[in-house]
Amino acid sequence: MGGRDTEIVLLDENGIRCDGRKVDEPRRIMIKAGGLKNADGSAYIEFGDNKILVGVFGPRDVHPKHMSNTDTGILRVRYHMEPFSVTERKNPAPSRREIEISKVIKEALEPAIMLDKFPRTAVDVYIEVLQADGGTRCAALSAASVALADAGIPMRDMVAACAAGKAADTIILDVNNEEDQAGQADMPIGYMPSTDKITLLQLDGVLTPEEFKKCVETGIKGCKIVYELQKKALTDKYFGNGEK
Amino acid sequence: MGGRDTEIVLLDENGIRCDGRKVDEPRRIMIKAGGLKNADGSAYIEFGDNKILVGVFGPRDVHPKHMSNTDTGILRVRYHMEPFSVTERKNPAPSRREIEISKVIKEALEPAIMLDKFPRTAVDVYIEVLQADGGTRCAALSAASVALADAGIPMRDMVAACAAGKAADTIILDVNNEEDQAGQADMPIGYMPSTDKITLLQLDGVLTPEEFKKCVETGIKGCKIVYELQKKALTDKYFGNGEK
Amino acid sequence: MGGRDTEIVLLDENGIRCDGRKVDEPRRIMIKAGGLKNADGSAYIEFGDNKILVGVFGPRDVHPKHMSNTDTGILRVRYHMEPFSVTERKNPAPSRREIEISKVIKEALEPAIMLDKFPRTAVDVYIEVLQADGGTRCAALSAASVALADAGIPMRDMVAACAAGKAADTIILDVNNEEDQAGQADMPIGYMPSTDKITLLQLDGVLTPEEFKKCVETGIKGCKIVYELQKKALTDKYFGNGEK
Amino acid sequence: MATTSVIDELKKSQILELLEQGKRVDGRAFDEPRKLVIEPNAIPKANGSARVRLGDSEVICGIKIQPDRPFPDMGDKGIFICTAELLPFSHPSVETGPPGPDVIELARVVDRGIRESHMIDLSQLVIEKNKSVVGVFADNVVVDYDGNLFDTCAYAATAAILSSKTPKWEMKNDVPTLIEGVELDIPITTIPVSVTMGKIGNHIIVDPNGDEWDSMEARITITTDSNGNICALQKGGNGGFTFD
Amino acid sequence: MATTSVIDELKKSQILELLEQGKRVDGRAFDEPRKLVIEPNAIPKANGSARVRLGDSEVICGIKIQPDRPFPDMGDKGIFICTAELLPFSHPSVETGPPGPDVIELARVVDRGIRESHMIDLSQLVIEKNKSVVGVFADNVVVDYDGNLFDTCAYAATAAILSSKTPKWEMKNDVPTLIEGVELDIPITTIPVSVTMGKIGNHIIVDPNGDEWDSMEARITITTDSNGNICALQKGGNGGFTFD
Amino acid sequence: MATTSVIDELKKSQILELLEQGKRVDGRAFDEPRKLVIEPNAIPKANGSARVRLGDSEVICGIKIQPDRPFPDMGDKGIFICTAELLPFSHPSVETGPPGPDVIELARVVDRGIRESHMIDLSQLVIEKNKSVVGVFADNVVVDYDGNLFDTCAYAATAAILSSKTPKWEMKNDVPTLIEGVELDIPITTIPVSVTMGKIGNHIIVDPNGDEWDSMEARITITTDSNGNICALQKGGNGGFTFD
Repeated sequence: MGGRDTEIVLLDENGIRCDGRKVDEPRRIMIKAGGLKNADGSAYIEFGDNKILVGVFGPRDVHPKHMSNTDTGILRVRYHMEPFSVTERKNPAPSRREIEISKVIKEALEPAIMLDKFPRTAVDVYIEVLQADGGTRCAALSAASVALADAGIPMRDMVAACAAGKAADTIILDVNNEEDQAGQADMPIGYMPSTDKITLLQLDGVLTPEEFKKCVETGIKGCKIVYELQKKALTDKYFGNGEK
Repeated sequence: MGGRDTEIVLLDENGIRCDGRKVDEPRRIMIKAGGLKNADGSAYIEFGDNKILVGVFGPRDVHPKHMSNTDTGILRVRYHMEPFSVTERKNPAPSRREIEISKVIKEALEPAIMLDKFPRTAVDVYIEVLQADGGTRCAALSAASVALADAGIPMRDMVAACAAGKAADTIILDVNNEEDQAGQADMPIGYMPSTDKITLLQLDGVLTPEEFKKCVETGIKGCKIVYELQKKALTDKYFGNGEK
Repeated sequence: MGGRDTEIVLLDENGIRCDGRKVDEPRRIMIKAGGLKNADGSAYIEFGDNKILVGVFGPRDVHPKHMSNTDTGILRVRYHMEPFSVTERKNPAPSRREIEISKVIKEALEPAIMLDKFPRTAVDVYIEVLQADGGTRCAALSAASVALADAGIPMRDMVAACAAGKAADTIILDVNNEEDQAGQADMPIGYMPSTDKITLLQLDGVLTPEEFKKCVETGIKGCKIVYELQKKALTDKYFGNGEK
Repeated sequence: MATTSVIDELKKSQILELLEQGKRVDGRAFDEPRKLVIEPNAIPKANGSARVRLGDSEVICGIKIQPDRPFPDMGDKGIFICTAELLPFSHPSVETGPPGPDVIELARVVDRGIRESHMIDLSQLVIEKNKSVVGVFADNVVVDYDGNLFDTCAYAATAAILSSKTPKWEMKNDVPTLIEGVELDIPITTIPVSVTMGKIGNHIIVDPNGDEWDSMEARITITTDSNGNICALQKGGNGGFTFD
Repeated sequence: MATTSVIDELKKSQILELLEQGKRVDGRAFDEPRKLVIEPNAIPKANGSARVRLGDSEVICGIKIQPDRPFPDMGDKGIFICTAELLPFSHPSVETGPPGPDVIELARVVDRGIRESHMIDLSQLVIEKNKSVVGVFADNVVVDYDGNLFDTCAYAATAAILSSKTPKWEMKNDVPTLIEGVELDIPITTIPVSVTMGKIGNHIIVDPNGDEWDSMEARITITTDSNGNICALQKGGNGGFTFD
Repeated sequence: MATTSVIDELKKSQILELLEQGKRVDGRAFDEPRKLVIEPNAIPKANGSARVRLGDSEVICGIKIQPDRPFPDMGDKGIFICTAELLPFSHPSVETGPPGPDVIELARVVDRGIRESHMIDLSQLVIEKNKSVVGVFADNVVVDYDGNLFDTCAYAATAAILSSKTPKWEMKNDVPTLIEGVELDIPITTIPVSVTMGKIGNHIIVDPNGDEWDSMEARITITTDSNGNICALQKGGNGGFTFD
């Protein structure tokens, strides 16, 4: 939320955003289940200009052993950006931001996974951001859910994620990079439609309580759009491309 | 011992030091036993403008196991400064200076502790310097002894510590920060009064053999002053404030 | 291969190199077996202005245990340069270059060592470059072979090493520092004479296939010179100085 | 924090049982925070500081203010950085070493709460645009742990900032130079307030203490500014929230 | 890579048995590489990029180009740096954390192949001599592992460099300043080609796949330039080669 | 150091028994140091160096002299930094990796002995006040360990400094520039001498060898300057000293 002076018109007189979208329109989304050869499950997502690969291993043995839990399986998540994924080359070592996002995504996935079905073992989710364009954590979380399903991990539901936010005093769906930099608020949401549960929720920026409510509702609408694409990705892989 | 040119008069014609003290007068000292909720024992010391908290855990199990000793308990000491404790903000990572002081304090405490009474276990002493003003290691060592006693660790005696030094060609007690920077020598001493044993002794700066002897004697006098305050801190906690 | 403009005449009209050598002449080489008190075996080499110490421990137990192999012994090699060994003071932490050279030397030594004779244990080779002058890896490898023999490690043969290269459009033996900086190619070779096996081979710089062949042949000649000096070093130590 | 502490299942079910009866373990109402004690200027030699106790959780925040280079593309803004550390005596389960994901998240959530509220007007902390700005470092150290460090650290950092005076620098010969004897107020625009709620079963409780913290399925931290607007929010924990 | 994978001794002997009959496990001729697929510009927002598949090994290389300080004594040359990372989903045996010796060697061999061929004319990448030069960073990430990463990474880096456009900078007030709207070709002098061969028993095979890689005694990577000259070479593995 | 070596209790009691009879294990008198051999200029390409043997302890110290930025508030002084490293072949118990507390203390004690004696007149090592000064780096590497590294390193560093010549730099265009062909003496004011004594039982012995070192309860290192003044002192070990 730099709130910096900027020449960009975030919303024009016709309610059209700087990248041509309407206020409640997400960016172009493409989700593909599978793709990696060696992972137990995988997924690839393009969300606007975000390009993210997710690979899953597990359930598998935990090393060192004392980190395993006899009562339940454990979930481990690494969110990582490639050096070439952002404008200024990123140092390969994990940043504090990456460590926090790894934790937030892990805690957003845990309510969806039946960890008690595989005690003593671990499921590893590896998220690699190849190209970043604002909203990587939502795109990553959505792809991770598909990769987990592709790996056959028992789940209650998939988590679908999308951000809502505020720019030019308007609540908008799926904040892009310019809107994140020059806008007023960004609120990533992770959501399980079948149980109506929010599993990821963050907010940076200033909202009145009314705007906050509208923002959550808008975000959940976005999550439902993503959810359909997640299901389609799995259907395409496992039952052929039914849309052709 | 910068020995830098300075405008400060370290000792005036009446034998009064830059902070108003006489040559054999320590700074204001306040020691309190206890205070921390979660530690097994603790102490707080104000020594001049030094403010130091010490917490003790143990005897407790050692992880990893192979670091324990079947014949004796082990003592572990960490001396650490807060980022805001010094003039220029300190990097939070432990410096070489902090590692050396941790070792020196550990070796100054060991002769006082009956480590053979708790084989296979460890006692951990955590020293946190909240505000530093010259002479932190002596203040820390004195507070650590009180915290160990507060934790009920079996001890032969407490170690009391105070520095002596040389400034304006005079042997002085309890070197303050200005005297350390502009003075001629600083000699921290740790001392067990009941056995007349010196357990910490360092010197930076130049002394003749005669000055050296006088310096040690002066420092031991300071240790004895500190020792009375250590005992008072424990008496105040365990038998009520008898001075009221 | 900086290929930088330079005033140095690498080869004069009489075929004499910048340090007075002929094209097929190595620098002054001195190898000594033994020398260290605490190592199980050791060697010291001076190769031109290179000065390198090697110490060997083993076969000895491996910690942690799970790194050992029940079928074979393991070889571990550390190549390390002292801070004062090069023109600009070197940071003491191991560089990527040192890590790669450690691996290359390890793999050059392994074919020579009968690792299956000491299962579950490890042999450690520690290489310390005291003064560097171009060609440290060959000098280090040659000295390491002698140190291993001195430690009584069962070996098929010693590995002898020497570089060949190209400067002033000529194939030369034992590239020195100036020739490495201003020359056209450098090719370090490690060689086991008894089995005619090349165990180390690298090349930086541009060679035609014919030059490549000649370069290898030239390097092997150098290795054979070094090999005689390796044997002499061991003979001198174990059977007295036969040349006196 | 204290994620390593394994709470007794019994205690957990007791807490839940009480909540079902409308009661909390320490007798508070569900929406009742613990007693808050703020001691400003606890570290007089820092530029600002506060010692804050929220129930039995205790945090000291010290502020250091010093010239720094601006971030790229942010040459017209001062710098604000907030850190957090659990001192090793704050709980038996705390380990020394670099901060783990829990502590990194804690620091980043507290940082964002203050940053996104625009509490400090960073545009007034510029010494020379694009060259030198004022950096405000708020370092939180946790002295005692009993749950809900998010709010305890947020209150400590906020109170420490409010207590701060900043020195003044001017550029001389391209170097930021201290103007002696001048002390300015920090430019404050609003006072953010952080409130953390935990979810146990279907119950939402404000300001969970240590035992409650270990029993929570999820938590949410909401920061509001002086106008009652929401300026930052973070969901945590491995459970989900329903929105209403 | 994948040094941690223990290949079944059975598979190893099967591979060897087949080789004795003149056959490879996947039906290729001994001198036949696997199918190579190159997708340039896979990461459009990077300055250059390529996604390369060699059989089932897959690598993405992204190029970032930005101003940098020249190396000491190299003030008239731009900078080229090549890295490699095995993404954790590329193989079950890959571990996160700093790169081990295998990956460091991989990166350095790929780097040298390109550097020693003089593929990029670094003398044209100078903004102001001795003060500021252009840095070209080629970061390889391994997406899927099935042997022979040396060639896969080399092809990815080479293709990514060939696809690159570089921004233009000029010195203004001693600072390298981007000239908007200008995009230049990278100065290319030659195209290096890397070929890696493995030795199993007495058989030399080109482009070993994952199973063959685990069975090799030694390998050799040879890089040639557009004129057919050899410009870099690296022997690896714990076996030896005979020269012929 | 070799703190990890567990000395046989038998050896310990033998040493003590002999001391009771007025004898040391190697036949020396209590106040008799071992034979000292100093080889100056052992590393001719360094700016100064010495190889020192004290009994069977052996240390090489190399000096590198190069321009550096002055420390804050010390703009009128050159820089002196002394390090120490135990090479892994110096004793079977030495482990590679970052230095532990023992080695950090060793380096800092040797550093202070030289620094506090004012051996090098740092005020003469200024290139331009507050901008650029001369840095003198004394790196000690331990080649063989047999006790008392404090004195061995101190002698090596002192001899290496005495053997040093320093290049000359002048500021040109704000950059320290080497003046070719000029070599100056280092400005020396005094020669510090370090003496280390160990306490075993009630016996004080000078220059303890390795076995004695492992049996000591406490040690003291005293550095005196050419005038016989004491300029640095450090007590170590987990025992106490009585003052007399």
